[in-house]
Amino acid sequence: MNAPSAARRLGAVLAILLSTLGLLMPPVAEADSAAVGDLHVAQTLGGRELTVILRRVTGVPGPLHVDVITHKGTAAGRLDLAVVPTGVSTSASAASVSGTTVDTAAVALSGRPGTCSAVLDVTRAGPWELSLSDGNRTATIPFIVPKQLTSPPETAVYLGFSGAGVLLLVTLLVAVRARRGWWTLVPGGALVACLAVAVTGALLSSRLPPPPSQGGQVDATIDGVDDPYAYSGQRIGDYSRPPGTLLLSSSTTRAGEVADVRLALSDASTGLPLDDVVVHDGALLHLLVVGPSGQLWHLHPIRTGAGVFEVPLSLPEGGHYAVSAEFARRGGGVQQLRSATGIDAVPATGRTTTGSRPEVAARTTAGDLQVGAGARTVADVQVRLSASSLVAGQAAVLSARVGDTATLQPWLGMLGHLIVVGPLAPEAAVGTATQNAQVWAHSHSMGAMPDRTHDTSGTDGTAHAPGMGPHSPSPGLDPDMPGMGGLTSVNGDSTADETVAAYGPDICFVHTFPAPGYYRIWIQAERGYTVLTVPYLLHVTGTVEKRP
Amino acid sequence: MSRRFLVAAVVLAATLLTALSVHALWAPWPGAARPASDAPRGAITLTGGTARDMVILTVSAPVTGSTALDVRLVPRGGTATGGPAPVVMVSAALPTAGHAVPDCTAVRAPDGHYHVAALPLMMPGRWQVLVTVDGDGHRDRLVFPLNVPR
Amino acid sequence: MNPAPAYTVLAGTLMSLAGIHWDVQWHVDVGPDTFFTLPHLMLYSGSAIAGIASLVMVLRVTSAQRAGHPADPAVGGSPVRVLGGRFTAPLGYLVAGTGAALFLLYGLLDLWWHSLYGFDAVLDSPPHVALFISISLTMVGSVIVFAAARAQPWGRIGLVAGIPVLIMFTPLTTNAFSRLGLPIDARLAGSVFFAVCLVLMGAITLRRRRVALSIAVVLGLMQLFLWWFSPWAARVYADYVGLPLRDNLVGVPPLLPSIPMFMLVAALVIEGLLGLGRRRGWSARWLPQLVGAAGGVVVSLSMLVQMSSLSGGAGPVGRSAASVTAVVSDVLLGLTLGALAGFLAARFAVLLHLNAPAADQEGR
Amino acid sequence: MRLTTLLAPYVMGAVMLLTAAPAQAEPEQAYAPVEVVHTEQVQAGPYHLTVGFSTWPLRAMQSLDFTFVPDGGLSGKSGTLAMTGPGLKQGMRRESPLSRHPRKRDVWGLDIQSLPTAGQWSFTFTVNGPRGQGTGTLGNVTVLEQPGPPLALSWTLCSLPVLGLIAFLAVAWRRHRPSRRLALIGVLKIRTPYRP
Repeated sequence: MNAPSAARRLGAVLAILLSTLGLLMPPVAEADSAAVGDLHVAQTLGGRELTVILRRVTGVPGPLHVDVITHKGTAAGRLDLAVVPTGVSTSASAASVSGTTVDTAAVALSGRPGTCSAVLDVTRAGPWELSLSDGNRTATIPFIVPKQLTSPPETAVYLGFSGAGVLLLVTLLVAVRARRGWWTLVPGGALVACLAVAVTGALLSSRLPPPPSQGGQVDATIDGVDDPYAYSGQRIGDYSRPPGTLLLSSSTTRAGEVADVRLALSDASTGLPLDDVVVHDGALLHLLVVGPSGQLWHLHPIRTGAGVFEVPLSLPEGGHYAVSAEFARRGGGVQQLRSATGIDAVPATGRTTTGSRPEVAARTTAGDLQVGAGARTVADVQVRLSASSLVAGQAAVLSARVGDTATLQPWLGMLGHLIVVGPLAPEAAVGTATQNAQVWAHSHSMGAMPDRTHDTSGTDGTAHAPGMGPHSPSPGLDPDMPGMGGLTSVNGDSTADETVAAYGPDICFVHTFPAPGYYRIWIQAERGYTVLTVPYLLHVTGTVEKRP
Repeated sequence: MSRRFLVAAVVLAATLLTALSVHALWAPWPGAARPASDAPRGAITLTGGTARDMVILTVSAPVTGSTALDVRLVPRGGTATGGPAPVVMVSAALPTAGHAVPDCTAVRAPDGHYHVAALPLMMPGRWQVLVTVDGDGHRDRLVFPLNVPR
Repeated sequence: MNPAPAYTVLAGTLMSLAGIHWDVQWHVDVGPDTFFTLPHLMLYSGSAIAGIASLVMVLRVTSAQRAGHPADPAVGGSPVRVLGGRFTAPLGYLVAGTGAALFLLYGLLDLWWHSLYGFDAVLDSPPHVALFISISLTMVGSVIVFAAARAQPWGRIGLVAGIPVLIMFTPLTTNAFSRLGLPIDARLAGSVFFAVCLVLMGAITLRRRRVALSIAVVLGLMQLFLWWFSPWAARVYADYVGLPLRDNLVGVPPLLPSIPMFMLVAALVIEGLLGLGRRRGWSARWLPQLVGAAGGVVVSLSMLVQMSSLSGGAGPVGRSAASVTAVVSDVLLGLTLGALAGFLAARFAVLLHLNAPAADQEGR
Repeated sequence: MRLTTLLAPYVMGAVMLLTAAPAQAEPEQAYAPVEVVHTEQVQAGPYHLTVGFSTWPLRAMQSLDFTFVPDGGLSGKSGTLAMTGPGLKQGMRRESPLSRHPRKRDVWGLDIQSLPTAGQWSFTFTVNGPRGQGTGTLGNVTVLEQPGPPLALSWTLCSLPVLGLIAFLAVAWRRHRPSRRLALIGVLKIRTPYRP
C-alpha cells in the first residue's frame, strides 16, 4: 500500500469519526441539562376556583400543554387562553413579537370536576404570559419558557474529549507518517492539553454555582433565558428584594353582595407597583380572609395588572373581616402581609341576597366551636383531629384523619394546609380578634408521620382505596413509606396533580405555638374535588413549670 | 533549532487551548452586547413590545452614572394612528436595593423617538428601566431589565 | 494452528445470541428494565469477549509480521492493512472486532436513547437495530474466520456452528423493516432469504456432503435449547429479583417463531438438488439459483405451517393461511428470494475461498 | 513480552467489566415504583375506572406506566383494552387483555409502554364482572410530539453499521468479481470425501 492512499484512508476514517462525534454530541449535551418542572397555579377566576397547570416545555418552538382542573361546583363554560411573549432582548428580531398574542386556544369546562386541556404553541424561549379569560375577567400568569442548556464546563468537557479523540488519531497519523519522531510531540501535547481541559471541566462542572435563575432570582430577559451564563452578571449572594405593602381597594363593603376586592401590591422601598410576584405554593398570591363568625376563605386572586390582583368576594354577614396575603417576590423569600384595615361589611339592608354568591372552594362557617380536638363533619366527610403537647413553646403535633380512605388529592402541591390565628378570646368576634391577633401562621402537611404514633385511634386503618395510592403495597417496596410519592419533583419530572386521589387519609402538622392562649385553627385538604376547611379552637397552655 | 521549535509549538498549542478553555469556563462579562448601528459606542439597545407598539430603548452609557436614553416607538399597525402622539415617561429602579430615580417625561423627537437627557443610575446592579407609554386611552408599562456594571 | 481465538469469538456470539433471547423474553414475561440487568450483561459481555479475542488476534498478527513472519491467510483470512499499514489484521477478526467495537459505541447511544424515551421494550428502535447489525457483523466475522480455516476439522466444525448463529439472529434485524409497511412480511422474507442463503453458502464453501444437513441440525438444536432456555432464564431471574411474571402470557418465546423450524426438510431438498446437479454436471451459473429457489419454496411454505400452528394453535393450517392467495404468494416469495439467495450464496462462497486461497488448502 | 504489556490493559478492562457489571446487576431496588401523577376517569357500563399515568402530558415514543383501577378492586373482573391512535391503520386496534401491572399487582396496567405517534389517542375498556359487561372509552388523550432529535437523524446515524456492511461486501465484490470465478475455482465440484 502506498503512502498517499493510506493517508487518504486515514483521512476518511477521521472524517467519519468526526461526523459521528458531531452527530453524537448535541443530543448528549441536551440530555444532561435539567428541565424545569410544571407550574401549578391556583386561580380564583370569577366564581370559579381553578388550578391551571402549565406543563413543562421541552423544546422551542413547541407545544405548551395547559391543564385546567375544575372543582366540585365549578360552573360549565368556556375559557379563552392566549400566550404572549413578554421579554426584551438586545436583538430586535428576537423581541419583535413581544407583547402580541402568539397563539390562542379555548377550553370548554364541562361542569364536571376534572381536567380540561389545551395545547398552545410557544415560539421561543424567554418570559411569557398566559392569559385566561372567562368573558368578564382576564387573568395573566407570567411564566418562563426555558431553553435546554449546556453549562460552559460541560461544553469544555465535550469539546475537550472530542478534541482529544481527534488528536489521538492525528498523533497516530503523525507517528506513522512523520520522518522525525519528535513531530509526534506536537499533536501529542495538544492531546494532553485537550484531556486536561476536559478533566478540568468535568471536575469543575459540579462545583461551579449555577447562574441566577431567570425569572426566579433575577428579572428574565430573552437573552438571559437563551444564555443565562453569559447574562449572569455579577455574582451576588443575595437577590432578595424589599417587603411589599398591601393596599385594599376599599375597606368597607356591603354584606351579601358580590364585590370585587382589588389588592394593590407596592414595593415598600420605592412605592412602585410590585410586579415581580413568582408562583409559590401553587399560586401567585394566597389571600386569607377570616370572617366575624370564624369563616375562612383561602382564595387565589387573579393578576390583572402590574401588582394588581382581583378577586370577587361575597361577605355573608355584617362585621369585621381580617385579610392577609401571602406571596413571594422574585429573588426569594415568602412574605405574609396583613391588611392593616381589613374589610368591614355593613349589614345588608332588608333582604339577604345569596342567589348570585359565587361558588368558592375554600370557605366555611365555623359557628360555635367546642374547645379541643375531636371529630367534625364537613361536606359529609368526617375529620378526626388529635393534638398532642399543646404547650406554648413546644412542638405540637396535630394529626388529622380526613375521611377513611386514601383518596385525598394534593391541593397547592400539599396534602394539607393549616391556618392558625391567636391567641384570642374564644368568645370574641373572630374577624376582629384575628385582626388583632399576634399570630397568623400557615403550615403544610405532606402526609402522615412515618412512625404513626400519632394516628387517631378508633378508626379502621385498613380501608384504603384499591391501590391507586403510593400506600398500596408493591412487591419489593417498603409499604411503610409515608405518602410522599409523586409529590416532590425529581429532575423536573411532573408531580402528582389534583386528579390523583390517592393520598391520606392521615395528614400531620407540626407547629410550635409561641404563646399560651386560645387559637383558632383551620385544616384544609382536598377530597372529591372539594376543598374541605375544618375549623377547630385549641387551648394552648403556658410553659410547663420546670420544677413542680 | 528544531527541538526548540517543537517545544515552542507544543507550548503555544497548550497555551492556546488553555486560553480557550478559560474563556469557555468563565462566561463573558454581560453588557458586551452588540450596539445598534446608529447608537453611540458602548450603548445598549433593548427591544420590547406591547400589543400596540414595538418599544426600542437605547441606553447611551449603561454604566454607573448619568446616562441619556432614547425610546423609539414603532406602532404595530405600520404607521401611527391619527390621534395625538403618546406621552412617554421613563423611570428606573434597582429593586434589590430599593432605589428609584425620579420620573422623566421623555422629550418627543421625530420618527417616534423620545429622548431623556440624563437618567441617574447611581450604583451598579440589575436595574429596571421602566417605560410608560400613555396614549390613545391606553397606558402600557414596560420593564427593561438592565445590568449596570461598575 | 490454534483454534482457541476463533472459538472464543464463536462463544462470544453464542453468548450474545442467548443473551438477546433471554432479554426479549424477560421484557415480554416480566418487564421492568434498567440498563443493568443480567440479560444485558450477557449480551454485552458476549460482544466484549468476541471483541477482545479479535483484538488479540489483530495484535498477534501485527507483531508476528513485525518480527518478520508472513501472515498465514488461514488464520482469520487475508491480512488487511489498517491505519496506514501500522497494523495488519486478518479480515475475519477485523470484521468481528469492528462489529464488537460498534456494538459498544451504539450501546452508549442506546443508553442515551433510553434516558430520553424510557425503557419501553421497543425492539426496532434505531439504536437497537444498530446494535443488532453490529452483533451480526461480529457473527459474519466469525464465519469468515472459520471459512478461512476450512482445511482444518475445527474450521469446518466452527463454520457449521457459526452459520446457524447468524441465521438465528436475522429475525431481529429484519424485524425493523416491518415498520416500513412493505407489501410482504419482512420477517418472513428475511427468514427465507437468510436461511437459504447461509445454508447454501456453507454447503458450497465446504464442498462436502451433508454440510447443509449438519447446519440444519445445529440450527434445530439451538432452537430447542433456546426454546427451553429463554423462558426458564427469564423465570429464574424474575424469581431472583423478586418480580412477578406478567398476566396473560402466550408461553411462546417471542423470537423463535420467526426462525425456520423445518430447516431440516429444506436442507434435504438443498442437499439432494446440489448432489444431483453435481453428478449431472449442471452449470454453476444457474445451479445455485435453482437450488436456492427450491429451498426457498420449502422454507416459505414451512413457515406458513409454522406460523399458523404457533399462533393459531389449532391444526397445521389455521387462520387466513389456508387461503389460496397466501399459499401462492408464499410460493412466489420463496421462489424469488430463494433464487436470489442461491445466486448470492455461490458468490459469497467464492469470496470466502478467495479470502484464504493458499492453493485452496486442498492438500492439507 | 511486548505483547503481554500491550494486552494487559485490555485483560484488566475485561476483568473489570466482568466483575463490576454483576455488582450493578444486584437486585437492590433497581425498579422504580409506579407513581401516578395524573388520572382520568372512564365509565365502562356499570364499572368506573380510574386511568393513571406516571408522566403527563404524554409524548410520542416516551414510555410511561399506565394504571387502570376499577372501583372495588380487580377480584372477579376481567377485560380488554383497545388503543386507537393516529399511527394505526383504519380499523386496526391494538387490543389486549387487561393484565395486572407487574410492579403494582393490585391494579391493571401497562408498564413502561410508549405510544408511537403524536396526536389524539383513545383507550377503550371492556370490563366483564359480576354486573355483566361494560364498555367505555377514554377519548381525546393528547399525545405531544416526540422529544429528542428527529427520527430521520437517529435512523441515519444508526444505519451506519448496515451501510458499512453493504459497503464492505460491495468492495469485496468489486475487487474479486465472484461471478467470473464461479467455474474457475470449481465451487460445485464436490471435494473427495474427507473421510470416506
